[in-house]
Amino acid sequence: MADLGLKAKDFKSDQEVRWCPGCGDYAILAAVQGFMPELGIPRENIVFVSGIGCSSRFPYYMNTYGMHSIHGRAPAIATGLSTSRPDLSVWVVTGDGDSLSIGGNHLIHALRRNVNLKILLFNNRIYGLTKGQYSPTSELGKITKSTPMGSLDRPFNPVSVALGAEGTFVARTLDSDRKHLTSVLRAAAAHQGTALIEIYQNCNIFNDGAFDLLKESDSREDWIIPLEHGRPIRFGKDGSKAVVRASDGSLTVADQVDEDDPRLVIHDAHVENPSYAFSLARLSSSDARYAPMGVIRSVTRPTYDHLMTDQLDTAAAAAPGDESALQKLILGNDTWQVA
Amino acid sequence: MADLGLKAKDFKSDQEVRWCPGCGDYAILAAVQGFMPELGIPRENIVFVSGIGCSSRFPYYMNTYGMHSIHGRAPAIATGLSTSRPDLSVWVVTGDGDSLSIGGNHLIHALRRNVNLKILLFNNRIYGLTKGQYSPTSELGKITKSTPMGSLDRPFNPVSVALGAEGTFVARTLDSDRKHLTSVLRAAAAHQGTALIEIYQNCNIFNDGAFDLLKESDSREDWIIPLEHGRPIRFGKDGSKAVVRASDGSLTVADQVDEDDPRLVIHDAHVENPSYAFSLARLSSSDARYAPMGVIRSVTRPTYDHLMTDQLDTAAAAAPGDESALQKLILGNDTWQVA
Amino acid sequence: MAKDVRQLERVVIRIAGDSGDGMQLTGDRFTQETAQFGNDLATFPNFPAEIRAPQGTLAGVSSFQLHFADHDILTPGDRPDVLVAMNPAALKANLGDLRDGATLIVDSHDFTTRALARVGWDSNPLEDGTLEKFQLHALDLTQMTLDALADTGLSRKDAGRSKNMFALGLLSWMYSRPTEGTIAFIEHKFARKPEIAGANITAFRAGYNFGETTEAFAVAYEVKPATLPTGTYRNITGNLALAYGLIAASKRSGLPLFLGAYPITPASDILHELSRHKRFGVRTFQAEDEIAGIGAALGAAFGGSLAVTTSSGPGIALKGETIGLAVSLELPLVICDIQRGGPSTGLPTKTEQSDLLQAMFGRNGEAPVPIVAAQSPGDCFDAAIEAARIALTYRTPVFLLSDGYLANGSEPWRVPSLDELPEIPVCFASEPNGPDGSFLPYLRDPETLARPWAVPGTPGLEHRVGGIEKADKTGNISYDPDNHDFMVRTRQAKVDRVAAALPPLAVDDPSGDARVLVLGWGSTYGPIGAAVRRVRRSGVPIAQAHLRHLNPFPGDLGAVLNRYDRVVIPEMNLGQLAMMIRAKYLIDAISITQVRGLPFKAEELAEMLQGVVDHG
Amino acid sequence: MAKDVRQLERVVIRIAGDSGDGMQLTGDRFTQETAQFGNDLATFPNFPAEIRAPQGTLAGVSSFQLHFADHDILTPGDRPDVLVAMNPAALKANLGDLRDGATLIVDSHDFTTRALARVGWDSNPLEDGTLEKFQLHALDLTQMTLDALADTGLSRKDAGRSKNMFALGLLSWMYSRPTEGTIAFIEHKFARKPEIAGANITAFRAGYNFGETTEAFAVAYEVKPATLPTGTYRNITGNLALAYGLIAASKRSGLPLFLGAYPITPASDILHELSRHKRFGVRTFQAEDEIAGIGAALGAAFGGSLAVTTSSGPGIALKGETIGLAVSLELPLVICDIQRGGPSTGLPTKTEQSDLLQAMFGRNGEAPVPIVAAQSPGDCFDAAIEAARIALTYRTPVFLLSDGYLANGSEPWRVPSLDELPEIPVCFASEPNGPDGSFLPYLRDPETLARPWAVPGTPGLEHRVGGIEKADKTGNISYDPDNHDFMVRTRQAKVDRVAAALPPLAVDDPSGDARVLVLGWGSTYGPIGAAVRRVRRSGVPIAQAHLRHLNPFPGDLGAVLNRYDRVVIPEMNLGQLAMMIRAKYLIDAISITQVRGLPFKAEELAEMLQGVVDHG
Ligand SMILES: Cc1ncc(C[n+]2csc(CCOP(=O)(O)OP(=O)(O)O)c2C)c(N)n1
Ligand SMILES: Cc1ncc(C[n+]2csc(CCOP(=O)(O)OP(=O)(O)O)c2C)c(N)n1
Ligand code: SF4
Ligand code: SF4
Ligand SMILES: [Mg+2]
Ligand SMILES: [Mg+2]
Repeated sequence: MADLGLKAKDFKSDQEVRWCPGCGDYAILAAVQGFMPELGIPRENIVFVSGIGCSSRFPYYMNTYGMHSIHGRAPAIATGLSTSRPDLSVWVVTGDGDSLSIGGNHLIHALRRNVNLKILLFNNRIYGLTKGQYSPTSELGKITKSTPMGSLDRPFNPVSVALGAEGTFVARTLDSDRKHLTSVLRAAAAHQGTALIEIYQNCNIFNDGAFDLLKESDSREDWIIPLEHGRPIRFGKDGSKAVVRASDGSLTVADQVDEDDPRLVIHDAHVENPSYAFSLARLSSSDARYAPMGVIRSVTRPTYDHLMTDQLDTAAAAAPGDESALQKLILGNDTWQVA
Repeated sequence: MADLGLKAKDFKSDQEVRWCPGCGDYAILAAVQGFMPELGIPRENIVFVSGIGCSSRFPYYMNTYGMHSIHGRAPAIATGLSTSRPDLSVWVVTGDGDSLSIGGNHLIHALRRNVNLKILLFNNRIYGLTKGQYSPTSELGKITKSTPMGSLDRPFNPVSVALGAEGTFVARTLDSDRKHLTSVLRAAAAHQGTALIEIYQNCNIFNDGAFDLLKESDSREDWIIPLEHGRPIRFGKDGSKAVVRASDGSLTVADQVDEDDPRLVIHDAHVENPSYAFSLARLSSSDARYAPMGVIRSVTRPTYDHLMTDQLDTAAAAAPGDESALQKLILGNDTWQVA
Repeated sequence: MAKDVRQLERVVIRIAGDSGDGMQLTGDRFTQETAQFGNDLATFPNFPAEIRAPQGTLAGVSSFQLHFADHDILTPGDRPDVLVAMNPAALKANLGDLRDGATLIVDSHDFTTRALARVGWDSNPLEDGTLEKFQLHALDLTQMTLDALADTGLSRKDAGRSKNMFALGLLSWMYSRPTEGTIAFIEHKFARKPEIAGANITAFRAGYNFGETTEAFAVAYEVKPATLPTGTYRNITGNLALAYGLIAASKRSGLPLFLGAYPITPASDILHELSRHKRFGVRTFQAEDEIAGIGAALGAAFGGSLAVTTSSGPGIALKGETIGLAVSLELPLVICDIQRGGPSTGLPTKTEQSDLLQAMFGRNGEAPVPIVAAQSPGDCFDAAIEAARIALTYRTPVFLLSDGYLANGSEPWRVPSLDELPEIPVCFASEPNGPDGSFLPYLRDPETLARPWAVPGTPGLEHRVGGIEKADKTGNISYDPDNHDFMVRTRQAKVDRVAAALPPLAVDDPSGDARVLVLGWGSTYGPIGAAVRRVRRSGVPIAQAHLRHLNPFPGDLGAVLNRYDRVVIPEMNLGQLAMMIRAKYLIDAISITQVRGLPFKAEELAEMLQGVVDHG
Repeated sequence: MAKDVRQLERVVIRIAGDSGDGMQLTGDRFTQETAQFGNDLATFPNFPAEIRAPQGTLAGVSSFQLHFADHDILTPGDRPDVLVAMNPAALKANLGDLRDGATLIVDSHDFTTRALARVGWDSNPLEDGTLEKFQLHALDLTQMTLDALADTGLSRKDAGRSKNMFALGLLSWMYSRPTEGTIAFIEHKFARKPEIAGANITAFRAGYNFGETTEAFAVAYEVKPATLPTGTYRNITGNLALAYGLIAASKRSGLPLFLGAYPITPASDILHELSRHKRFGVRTFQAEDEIAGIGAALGAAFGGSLAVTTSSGPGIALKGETIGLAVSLELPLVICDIQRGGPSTGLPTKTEQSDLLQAMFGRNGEAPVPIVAAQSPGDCFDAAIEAARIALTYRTPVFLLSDGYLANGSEPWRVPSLDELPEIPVCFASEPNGPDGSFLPYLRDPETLARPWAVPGTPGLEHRVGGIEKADKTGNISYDPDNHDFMVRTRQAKVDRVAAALPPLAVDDPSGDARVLVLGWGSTYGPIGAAVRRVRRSGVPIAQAHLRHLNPFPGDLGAVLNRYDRVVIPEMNLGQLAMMIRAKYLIDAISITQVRGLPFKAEELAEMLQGVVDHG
C-alpha cells in the first residue's frame, strides 16, 4: 500500500472524545487511528458508518467521512454506500446491542452478501448508552436494570452467528491488546468482502471486568486461545494446553499436549467449509471462559459490490446506455404518431 | 398424549383453500391437519401464527385459534403469546422470505431464547405471494423478476443459520413426503423450546421443480441424506453411500462404505455441541444437491416461557402480590400526611 | 357477407375470467391495438390478491377494463358497455356493474350445474331470464377454440388455454381493431415455443373470423381515432412511467441511480423494471426488508447517487425512522409510496389514497418532507422527475405518491424527447466554505436553504453527519436549546421554501363563473375531471384544480380557494387532504370520501358535485 | 452563634456539576427532605446524553432543579434563586439562567487556569467581577470535604467523591430541612460498604455544621409547609407513576400485565420498574427491537393479557406497521410514547411534544387510535389507568403520551387508595354469538362498537384474525368494496365513540370574564398554569383548559372553544395540536411554540399570553 505520509494524528477529528474515563473504547479508537496510515488510502476515501450506542460515537472522532446513523441500521446504510461507491473503504462501527439485537438481520445479510465492509463489533456484553440493560451477548442469568432476577435468554456467540450466516471473514480481538487488535485490523482490511471483527470491550461503568480473565496476567494465558494461520493452536502458561481433535471429530481443549501429538490442531483460517471455524467458536460452549482470538476464518469469495459493478459493465458492453438509447427505451416498440 | 377423539377433518376450517392448484402448501396442510389429533391437545389450546406470504395463509385453514399477522413478525408475536400463555401450543408458519429476509432477526432471537414455538418454515426458495422475486434461500445466480442478470448474494442455509443462533431443535423435511413430514412434526411437538422445521416446498408457479432431484425416483436416493438418531447415516440407491468423518474431522460423503467402516458416522441428534449438526448442515456446501433430512439437532434446554413463569412464581412466593401489597408498593417508604 | 359498421364515440369494455385465464394479457393486447389505432384510452386492471385463487370461484376472478374514445377521456369508465365473461364466476362478479342494455359475451362452456352452484346460482342465468336487460351472446368459446385447434396435436388442456385469444380475435373484429400487432406480439412472446405461438394465432384468427362470418353479430363498431396533441405516443402504465422518470432524472442530473427496495404489491414492478436497465448505470438492490432498502438508499445518497426507495403503505410505515434520519442528515432521497388499501395488510391489490398523512407525519419529531403526487399513469413520469428535482435541489427526502390504480392502469402517453425535460443541475461541494479552510457541512444556500453535498472522495471536506441535533453551520453535535429551536424551524423553512419556485396553480374554470371549486390530488384526477365535465354538460359552471404538490402547497393556493364559495375535496380516504386544507386555510372544505379500493365513478361523483352546487 | 431565620414563600434551587458528581442523587435527596417537610414542589433533572461526558466540560454538566413553596406550585421554576456549582463548567453552563441577585455557591476547588480555559474563560470569574450581580459564596467545598474525611483512611479520590454530600448538608442547613431521612438513606444505600456510608454521612454533617458555624452564611431560610388537600403524600416521578398506574390497571381489570419493550431514553425506566414487580404477575420482555416489543405485546393481547409497549419517538416510528395491525385486529394494547427531542435521534435526554401527529397518523391507511396524555408526573398514574380503560373497553390500541420532562421530573403526589380507583370490567367472550352456534369475532357491542375478545383456550370460539380487510361480523378475508368502506368507517366510528363516555372538559375560568382561552395538553400543564396565574395576578382574566384526550376530543370541546374570542395553544413543537384544532373546529387558534428541549418558562409564557390578551 502507498505510504501517503499520514500519521495517526491525521485521523483524529477536532471533536472532543466523550466516553467515560476508563472506557475500553478509547483504546480501540487509538488502535484504529494508529492503524489507518497503514491502509495507504487517502482520508477522503475512507468512511466510518455507525449505529447508535456508546461505541457508535466512533465516527465523530475519526477525521474521515462519517455517518452516525440510527440504531442497528449501519450495515444496511453502509451496504448502499459501498455498493454504489466501490472505490471507497467503508468501515462499520457497532455495539453488541446495535448489531445483534435491533440490527441482527442487517448484520447477517451483509455477511451472506459479502459486501465490502469492515465491521468492528464492540462487544461489552451490555447496553452502555442506555445505562446498563443486558444485551444479546450478556451471560445467562445476568442481573441488570431490566433483569433484576437474572436474564433468561441464552446469549449469542457472535462468531457462531456470523459463521451460520455465511461470513467469509470472522475474527476476534481485545480492546486492551493493541498489537493483536492492529494485526486483526490489518487482516480485515486486506480481506475482500465483509469482515466481522468482534472486539471484546470493557464497559467500566455498567459491566466492569467482563473480560478481566482475558486481561489479567495470572489468568489470560489460560483462557485466550491464540489463533495463527498455519500454526498449532497451543496456549496456557507453559504452552502445554492445546486445541485437539477428539475421536468424534469435535474440537476440545486438552492439557499436556506434545508438539507431535497427532490430535493437535493446526489452525487453518482458509478452509472453505466453515464447520472447522464453527467448532473453534464453540470451544466457548464447553467452558464460557475460553476465548479463541485472532482470525478464525478468512476465505475468498467475490464481493457483492464488485459483482454488481460487473453486471453494470456487462450490460453496458452489450448495449449502449447513452441518452439516445434511453430515448429509445422510453419510446418502446408500440408507438404511433399524432400529427 | 390423550386421545380426544379428534380427526384430521376437525382441524379443517370452513375457509376455502386458495393456493394455486399444485402448490406444495396443500400437502403440508394435509399433513399438519392429519398430525394434529396425535398431539392430544384440544383445538382451543392450539394457536397458529403466521406472517405474510402464500404459506402464511395457513392459519385460515386450521380450525384452531390463529393469527395471520404481518410480514416477518410472527416469531415475535408468538413469543409474546407463548410467554404470557405457556399453557398453549403455539405454532408459527412462515416462508423463506418471511422468516429469513424481513423476519431474520426475530427468528434467530426466538431460537436463542428457546421460546416454546414450533416454527414451520416453508422454503420454496422464492417469493411466491409477490410473484417471483428471489429470496434469501434462492441459489446464487438465480434469474428472477428482480434479478434479470442473476442474483449476486449467497443464499442462507436455514439450518446453519439456526445452529449459529443457538437453536435447540432443527429439522428438515419435504412437502411431498407425508410420512417423513409427520415424523418430524411429531419430534418437534415433543421438543420443549423452539423447534425449527425447514420444509422444502414446491412453488409450481414461480420456482417449479426446485426440489425435483429430491422427489424423482431416479435421483432422490442419491441426494437425500436421511437422518435417524442412533443410526449410521447411509443412503444412495444401493445404500452404499454414507456420511463419513474425514481425517481432518470434517464430514463428507463417500461411496462404497462398508457397514463397519470406522469412518461411518452414526447420527446423534442430541450432542450438546452444535458443531456436529453444523457439519452435517454443511454437506450441502460440498454439493448443493445434498439434503440431510430429518431431525438434525434436538437438545434439551429450559424454555424461555417456563423460566419466566418460574421467576414470577419465585417472586410471588417471596413476597405477597395481592392488592394490599400493591397498595404498599405505591405508597413507598417516604410518605407524609397532609391533614 | 357485408355487415353493418356503426360509429361510436366511446366504448367501455371489460373482460373477466379466472386469474389463470390470461385476462390481463388479453386486456393489454386489446389496449395496444386500440392505442395503435389512435383512440384515447384509459385502463383498469383488477385482480385478486391470491396468485391463483381456486378456479371458478368469485375470489379468483380477474378482470381488465378498457375505455376508448374518439376524444380525450379521463377514466377507464364507470359501467361497461360490453362484458366478456369467461365463466360463471366472472359473470356473477361483474354483472352488477353493467349498464342496462350492455352487450354480454359469455363463454357458455363451463355453465354446468356444479360450476353454477359454486358461485351460488341454482339455475342457469343464461337461460332463466336473469340477463334479459342485456344483449346476451352465449357462445361456447372454449369449444370453438378446441375445434379450431383440433389438428394441432395439442392436448385439450393446452388447446383450451388459447380461448382468451379467440375472445380477443372476436373483440378485435367487433371494434375494427388492427390485428398485425397482436400477431407479431404472439410470435415474439412464444418465439421459443412455436407450436404454442401457432395455436394462439390460429385461435385469435378463428375468433376474428367467427365475428366476420357468423350471424350472431350483426354489427361491427368503429371508434374513430381521437385528436390529441401532436407527437409520438405509446401506451404506458404508471409504474413503468415512474421507473422511466427516475432513469430520466438520473440522466438529467448526471447522477447514477440507486434503488434500495423490498418487494411489495403494487410497487414491485418498479424494482423489476429498474433492474433491467443496468446499462444506464442503474443499481438496484433488493434488500432484506424495507428498512434496509431505505437505509441502503440513504447510504448511496451520502455517496452521491440519485437515491430512491420504493414501497407501499406497510413498507413505508417501516421506513419512518430512517426518513427522520434523512431529514436530519439533509440528504436527497426519493421515497415512492405506491399506495394500496389499508390499514395494515388491508387490500394489497386495490387502490387507495390513505397514506397522505402518513407521508406528512409518519415519524418522530418535527420532520417535514416535501410531497408530490402523480395524477395519471403517464404523469408518473413527470412526477418522478419533479420529486428528484426537489430532493436534489433542496437536499431533502421527498415523498412521491402514486397508487395501485395509477401503477397498473395505463393510458396513451406522448413520449417526451429527453432534451425537452428540465435539467436538474447538481453541484457537489468541492472547496472549503468556512473560516481557515474549514468545511461547514450545514452552511446553507441562502435561496434554497440547502446545505452543501460533499461526497466521500472529496479531499479536504471530510466531515461527519448524524441523527443527533446538529449545530448550525458546523453540524457538530449540539444540545443547545436555542440551536435546536433554530434548526427545527430552519428545516421547516427549507421545506416551505420549495413553494417559492413552483408555478401558480392551474385552475380549470372555463367560463370563470364557477362558485364551486373541486380540489383533488393524485389518481382522482381522471374521475374528477370526468365528473366535472358531466356537471358542466348539464350547464352548471364548476371549477377544478389538482395539486401536484401536497407539501408545501403552492403559494397561491389560499388565494385560489378564496375565490370560490365552496371547495369540495373528493378523496379515496376519510378526508386527509381536506384536513390539511381546513387547518391551513380555515375554510369549510367539503370532503367527499369513498374507501372502496376502487376509483370514484365519474357518474356518482358528478351527482355528488351537482349536489354541492345545488345545495351548497 | 444564633443566626437569622427568614421566611420565604418559595425558592428555586439548582445544583450542577459534572455528570460523575452525583448531582441527580443530591437533588433527589434534597427533594425527599423537602417533600417530607411538607412543601409543595416540582423538580427538573437535566443531564447530558453521554453516560459520562469528559470531566470538566460544558457537555458533561448535569443539573437538578427544585422549586418548593408554602403553596401549591406548578413548575420547577424559571430562574433559580440559588445555584450550587461544583466546577467551572457547571457555573458557566448555568449562569445565564439565574435571576439577578441570586445566591451562588461555587466550589472553588477546581478553578485552575487550565480548567477555566477548558470552558473558554481566560480569567477567573470568581475574581474578575463577572459575578457581581450575584451573591457569591466561593468556597472550597472539595477541600473541606477532604479535611472532614482526613481521618477515615479513604484515598483522596474516594474522599473527594463525598463533596456532593457536603453541599447537600450545607443546603439542608440553609433551608432548614430535616436530615434524618438523608442519613437513613445513606446508611441503607451503602449498607454493604460501611466505610463509604460513614464518609458520606460525615461529609453531610460537616456541610450542615459548616452552615451553622461559619459567618459566610448570615441567614438560614424557612419555607413553611404547603397546605395541600388532605391525604398521604409521596414524591413521585412520571415514569414511576406510569409504571404503578399500569400495575394498578392490571389489578383493577383482573388481567395479567405484559410489557414488551426495547430500552430507549427516556422510557427505559418503565421497563426497569415493571421488571421488579413479578410478584404482581407482571411479565416484562426485553425484546430484540421495538417491533418485536410491540409484536410480543400484541401476541400477549391476543392471549388475554393487559398488553403494553413502551418507547420514545424513534422506537414508536418503528412500531407503526404493527400498530396498524393492532387497529385491524381490534385488540387492546397500550402504547406509551415518552417523547423526547426529535427528529431522528434528536435530543435523547431532552423533552418535547412533537409526536402527537405521529401518534395520530404514523402508519399506513386509515388507522385511527385513541390518544391520551399525562399532564404532570403524578398524573401519569391516572393517565395510564385511563389508557388501559379505553384499550380494554373499546378493544383498540391506545396511545399514552408522556415526555422526558414528566418522566424524570417529580412532584408530591397524593397516593390514592387502590379501591378508589375505577374498576375496569373486562369480560372475555365465552359463548358462541352467531347463528348455529357459530362465533362471529367481529360482531360488535352496539354501544362501544367493541368486538368480542375470545382468548385461546376458550372451546368453541376458535377463530382467525389477520391484517387483511375482514368481512363485517365474520372476520373472514373480504375484498368486497362496500365492506371495506364500511369497515374503515366503523373503525373510525369506534374510536369516535370513546368521546361519548368522557366527562365534560374542565375549564378554569374563575371570574367567568375571560375572553381568551389557553388550551394545552401534556406536560405544558404546569407552565401554562403558572403563566395563567401570573396573568391573572396582573388583573386580567384568562381561562385555561387542558386536554387529557387528544383523540377523540371531548364532545364539548367545540362549544368550549366557541365561548372565547381567542384560543391560544402553547406547545413544545411547531403547532401540532393547533393544527388538529384548526382543522376540526375552523377557529383561528394562535399557536405559541418553543422547541428548545426544555419546558416553557412561566414568565416568558405569561408575557406571550398577555400579548394575546392585549392585542388579540
Ligand atoms: C430505535 C432505537 N431504539 C432504541 C434506542 C436506544 N438505544 C440507544 S443505544 C442502545 C443500545 C446500546 O448498546 P450497544 O449497541 O451494545 O452499544 P454500547 O452503548 O454498549 O456501546 C439502545 C437500546 C435508540 N437510540 N433507537
Ligand atoms: C412490510 C411488508 N413488506 C413486504 C410485503 C410484501 N410481501 C408479502 S409476502 C412477501 C414475500 C413472500 O415470500 P415468502 O415468505 O417466501 O412466502 P411465500 O409466498 O413464498 O410462501 C413479500 C415481500 C408485505 N406484505 N409487507
Ligand atoms: S457507559 Fe460503558 S461503554 Fe459507554 S462510554 Fe461509559 S464505559 Fe464506555
Ligand atoms: S405462488 Fe407458488 S407458493 Fe404461492 S400458492 Fe402459488 S404455487 Fe404456492
Ligand atoms: Mg454494548
Ligand atoms: Mg417463499
